[in-house]
Amino acid sequence: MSFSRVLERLVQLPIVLLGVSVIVFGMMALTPGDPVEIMLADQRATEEQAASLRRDLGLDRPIAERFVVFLGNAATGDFGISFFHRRPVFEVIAERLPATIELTLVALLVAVLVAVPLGVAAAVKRDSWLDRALSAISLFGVSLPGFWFGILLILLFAVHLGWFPVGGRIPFGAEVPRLTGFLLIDTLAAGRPDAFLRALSHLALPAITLGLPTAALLARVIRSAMAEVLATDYVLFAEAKGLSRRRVLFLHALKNALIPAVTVLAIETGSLLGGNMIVETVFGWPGLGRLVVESIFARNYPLVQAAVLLYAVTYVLLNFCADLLYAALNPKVRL
Amino acid sequence: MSAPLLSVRGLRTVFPTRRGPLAAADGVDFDIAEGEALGVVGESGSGKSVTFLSVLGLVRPPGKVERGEILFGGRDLRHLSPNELRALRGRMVALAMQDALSALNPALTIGTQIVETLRAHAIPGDPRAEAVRLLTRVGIPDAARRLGDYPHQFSGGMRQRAMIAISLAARPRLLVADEPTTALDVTIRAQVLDLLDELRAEQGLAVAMITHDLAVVAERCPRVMVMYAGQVVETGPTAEVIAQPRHPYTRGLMDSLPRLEDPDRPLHAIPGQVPDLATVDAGCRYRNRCALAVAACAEPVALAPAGDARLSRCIRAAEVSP
Amino acid sequence: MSASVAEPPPLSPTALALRRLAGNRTAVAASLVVLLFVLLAVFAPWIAPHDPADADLFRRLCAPAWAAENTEPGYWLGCDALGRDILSRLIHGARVSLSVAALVVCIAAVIGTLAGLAAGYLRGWTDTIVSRLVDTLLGFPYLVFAIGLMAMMGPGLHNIVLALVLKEWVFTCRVVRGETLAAREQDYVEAARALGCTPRHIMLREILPNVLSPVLVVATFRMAYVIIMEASLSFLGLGVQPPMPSWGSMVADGRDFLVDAWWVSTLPGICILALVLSINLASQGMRDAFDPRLHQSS
Amino acid sequence: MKTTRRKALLGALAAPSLALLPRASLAQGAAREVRVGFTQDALTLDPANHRNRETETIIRNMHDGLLTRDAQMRIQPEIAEAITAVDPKTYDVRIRQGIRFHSGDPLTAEDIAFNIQRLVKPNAMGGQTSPRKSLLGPVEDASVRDARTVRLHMAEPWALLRAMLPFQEMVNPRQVQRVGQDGMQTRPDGCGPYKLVDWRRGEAIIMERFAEYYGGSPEIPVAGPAQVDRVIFRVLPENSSRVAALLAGEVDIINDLPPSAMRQVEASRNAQVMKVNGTRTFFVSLNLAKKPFDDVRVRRALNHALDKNVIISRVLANTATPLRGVMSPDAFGFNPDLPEYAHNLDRAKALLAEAGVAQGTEMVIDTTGATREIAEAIAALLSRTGLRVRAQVWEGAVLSPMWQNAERRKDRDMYLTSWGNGALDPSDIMVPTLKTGGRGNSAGFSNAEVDRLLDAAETEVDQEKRREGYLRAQQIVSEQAPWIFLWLPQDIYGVSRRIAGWQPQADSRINLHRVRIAG
Repeated sequence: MSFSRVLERLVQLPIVLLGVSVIVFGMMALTPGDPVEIMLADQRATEEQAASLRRDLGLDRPIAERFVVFLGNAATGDFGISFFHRRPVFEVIAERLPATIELTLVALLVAVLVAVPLGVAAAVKRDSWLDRALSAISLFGVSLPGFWFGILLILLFAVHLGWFPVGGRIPFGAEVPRLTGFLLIDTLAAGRPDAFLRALSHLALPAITLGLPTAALLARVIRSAMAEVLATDYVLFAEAKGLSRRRVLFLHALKNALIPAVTVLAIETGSLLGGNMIVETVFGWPGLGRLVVESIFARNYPLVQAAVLLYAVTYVLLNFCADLLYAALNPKVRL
Repeated sequence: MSAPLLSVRGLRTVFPTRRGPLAAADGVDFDIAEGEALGVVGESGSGKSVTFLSVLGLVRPPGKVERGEILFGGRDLRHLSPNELRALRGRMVALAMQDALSALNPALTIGTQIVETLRAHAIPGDPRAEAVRLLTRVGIPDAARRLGDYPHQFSGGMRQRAMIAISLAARPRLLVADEPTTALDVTIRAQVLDLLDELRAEQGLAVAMITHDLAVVAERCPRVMVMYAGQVVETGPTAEVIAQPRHPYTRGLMDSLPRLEDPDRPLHAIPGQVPDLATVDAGCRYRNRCALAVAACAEPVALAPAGDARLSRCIRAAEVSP
Repeated sequence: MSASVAEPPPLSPTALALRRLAGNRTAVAASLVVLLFVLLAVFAPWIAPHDPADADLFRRLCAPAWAAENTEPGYWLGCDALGRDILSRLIHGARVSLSVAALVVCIAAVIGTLAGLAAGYLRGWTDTIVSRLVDTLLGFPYLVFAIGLMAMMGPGLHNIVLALVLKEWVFTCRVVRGETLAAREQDYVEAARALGCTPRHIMLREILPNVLSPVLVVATFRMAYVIIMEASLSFLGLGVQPPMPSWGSMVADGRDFLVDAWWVSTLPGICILALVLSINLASQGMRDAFDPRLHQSS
Repeated sequence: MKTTRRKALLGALAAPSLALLPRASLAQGAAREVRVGFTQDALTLDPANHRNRETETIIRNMHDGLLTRDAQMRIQPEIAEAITAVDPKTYDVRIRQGIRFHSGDPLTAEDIAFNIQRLVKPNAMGGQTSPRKSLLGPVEDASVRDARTVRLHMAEPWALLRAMLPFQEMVNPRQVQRVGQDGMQTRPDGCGPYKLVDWRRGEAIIMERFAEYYGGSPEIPVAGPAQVDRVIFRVLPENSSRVAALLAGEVDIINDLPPSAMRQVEASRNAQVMKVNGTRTFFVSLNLAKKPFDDVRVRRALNHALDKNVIISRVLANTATPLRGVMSPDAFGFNPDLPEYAHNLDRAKALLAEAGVAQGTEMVIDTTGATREIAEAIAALLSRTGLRVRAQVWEGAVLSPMWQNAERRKDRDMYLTSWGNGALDPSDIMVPTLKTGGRGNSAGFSNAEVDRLLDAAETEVDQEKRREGYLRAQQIVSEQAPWIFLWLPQDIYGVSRRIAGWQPQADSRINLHRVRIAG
């Protein structure tokens, strides 16, 4: 990936961000419904009271001016005040972000732990029953509507079998001081293995629901990449050198097969981060995804704008990382 | 002559296809003596590579070795357990391939790919030092520094040498060289072939030189084996076979090659095509293209002696004109 | 020498692809299932045993026929929270899912193809604008974009179609642009340009036919995704207006009765899964038949 | 699955989850702890900086107010020992002695004056006006008369003062100095029975017992510091999670128990259902400015046509009280003998025919997602008259502003909505929803007589005269039927048998001042 390509990517970031902020600002501005009305919904606020609140939130100024002010502040990292929490948007997002990131990372872990063995096994035993089973499972994974699958898991494993908690992030008797916001880390840092297990049990169902489609896609990518690699000369040569089957498979073959998988994984992380509001809603997960959906309904413009920009930045950066990883793993492509 | 290093009898390797089982190698018999260089000649698809892949036990599923005896150092490789066969590969029988760029793992350094071979066969001594020695021996300058390089950082010739170094790392007794110089340009080709000859002489290494280039065989291999449509059709000392071919196909091969000493001789291509191996019958497989074909050719033809240390699979072997 | 057997008339690539598709048993079976759903959707009013909107609170949450008690004669799959027949609502629900998916995918394919052709062939500033727009839209999380638009325009079928089309055209555009860039270098385009054909002619008459098969493949894969997206939006309450039933909203309605009446949520979910699965199977068959090397788009 | 087996399963369901989590219940036993499964997280912990019922419910356990309400919604003294009227526009509040804030600072008259001013003076709350200002109506200032008395000054007489004071909680002015306006959001210092331990956004708010609590209102029995060590409000917005958490013993009280889950909670051994009349009146507002709703016969026909009892019994599982008018039976001035629009389909059809409304006329009930099921049930029942009625779902942010503006609602038909009456006083609900031009008057109802009666009652000091006025006003409203009168939903709570000393309250407060571990 030549230097000019890196440059082109970096130039692309601000353009995409500008584009995204124009769209989200326009969308919010054109959306009917006035946040102040919602905040004072059925209370006995007087018109004058509503007007003063509107002034406080800067909603009385024309759209164009508000957009310029928004861009100016955003550049300096100030995303304004969240209407409902009456606290800086940045702070509100920072509180909810770890929950979303932790869920996404565990979901990715689930995806990788499922996809790699399945993909490799299916490639090694091409056209065997395992191969056909894998393609069936991966088709299921991609075709399952997330919200329904989540509900099914709750119904089966939480309500009927009681193996897993129904929702939320951490049960009682397992509270730990907040260090990083990532429960799996905080519980360990607090030396509470029981709390760690309880946090893990809370992560299980949502992570499976979120991770399955990615696992399906990944397994298929690994299977086809692995099948391709196994037919290459260098795998034949490696076997001819008398290397053990395990070394041939997991070092020689897998290392090359993972290259396309890693890029898919990087891109999937972006879409997972941006798309887990459904799973968060179903599992009552206090993440950023659910907060964004609630904020759209409550017309909490600053928070929605900030969150969407955050998603856009992560998405572009992750695509960029996908390219970097592709180059790093693949020596033939000089960085 | 002591017992041959490798003796293959009645080898039959089959690949199932929609049109029925395809015998890529059908009833192949040959021997390779200790330290000998045997040329294996034939068009692509004649079964030369499949034969030796069968010897190494590396036939990719769904293909499999259906029948035949593969004796190496007195042991039948087909009765060995997968582990025993694996220990033998690289240690006893090694493979060198046509294009080193595709034969060497792009994601691993040359050093790693040598060291792992040494380790796999527990070769004594410090693997890195041995790796440097091997690379230097095959003529790669400043070998120590090059260990950390990746295959794509080597030139064509250098890469081929590195691959040969890797193949011979565990001091095998038989090297199967599958078209080792075809991908190289002429100047480098001679150097690599010289290298192979030196190593052969030095380590008493037997080489099976698989190629479609008769010139290479004529120059480098004392004995030659000609294959056609999955069968061995003629073997014998190279000079004699070239001078006095005992099989019409070998004769046809000679005619389709330009001669240094007779440059303006007209070249004759062999008419017709190789028969479909899935539907071929028991008779001589060359008869549909053979000028000497007679009714009797429809019967199965065995590989019979045709002169001193010479075999031919043709009932009219003697009548083949020089 | 052996005379060559009289070859059958040469098949056009599409005919050849269709023959390959027919050979793929699973793809054919899947296509039949999709066809079944389409028929259900088209003839819904005549097939559905009851009027999907007919509510009777005395039939609230009655169990499906196979349950032992609390069943209601004539309501084989039971009733929802307002006593409406679930089977009829599922059949009418097919209408919503398929019409949304078909509309979105077709419109998006047309827009995407035209934009892709223009960007790929004309290059220059058209390409930069289209590409930047594509990057921006790809950077925008899909669900937030759809929810934002739905909040802006209000729930309703045509609003959903518009909201999804604004994002879906990107996928076709990306593929078409890639194919056009490749086609542009081909000799037949070079020749056409040499003959003085206008760019419009080259794009529509020369390049378009070669781009159709990947567009078709992308379209079918995206159709499966759009159906899930419409169901998700309905699940969040942004779907079609009552009394029109959508599978997504039916799943959402059943959420509070999971323990007593698990079928209210489960059955529509199964329909979504069945339809999407068969579309995916059919499109995979199509992709292998039409364009084996095309990597399955996102 | 057969229902009988289902019950066995449910019983079984409760058992294993309990068995599976023995450590949890054991842990609870050790530290006396009460947990609430709550539908929403607090938006802020600053009592003056929000307009949100759920936030106030949480804050009420850490901050006391001048007055409070007991489980029967009777107004009781708390920080204020007594409130006496000096004249119709001035009241003296005597402050209880010996009260301390969590930080240890004593509570003084100056603190109370500061709080009142922070609430009612413009820009007095860190440069912004407190959103709760209008909850104190005409109160415009507070001054300190002596060490024990604070005087409240009002722009005009206001009969609702005592009814509205329980909605305000007192903070420690020194804390405002220490942490500033922003700090007050997350670092409260009240004088309530519990003090904050940790607030984990979107998850839980953990409070612990305040040992030096002055004991709260003497009129609410067993005065004294809290009888449990820790109280946790756990955020569980998802109905199924809240119910499962209660059944699994993870939480002791849950609010908003969905009617559909009541049977499940009653069937369980470790929890029971508790209901209390809510304060939120539900009705379908009819657009009086649009044909055919301008004809009173049509409005009465619609009231007769709707069989609201079948909705209450089948959809709401008998958790609502049918209403003939606007007021809650628990409210001041409730008129028990209003005319009843009994369910009578033939009468409805006759009235519609008489008013000339053709069969099959299309009508739309506007609703939000939350009340969609009710709206569709009403539409189905009204359609039995031959009209074609359907529900249309809107977003709350779009719908309520639309129906508050005569111009924007001119082509709408009906609107399923509700109005809260936390003060349980007609002035708190009839003025906004039925007085001409009232903010909640979505029907556009305008009746000179009703306006006169409501205005008179606003300033009338004699409670008996106020009641007479309101009874007459309710009579007129019922006869004019600007709405389809619906019901008053009961607030339904799931309560674990493990705790005692707590009851649900109509104003949806969950005050844990007197809660204890049973047995």
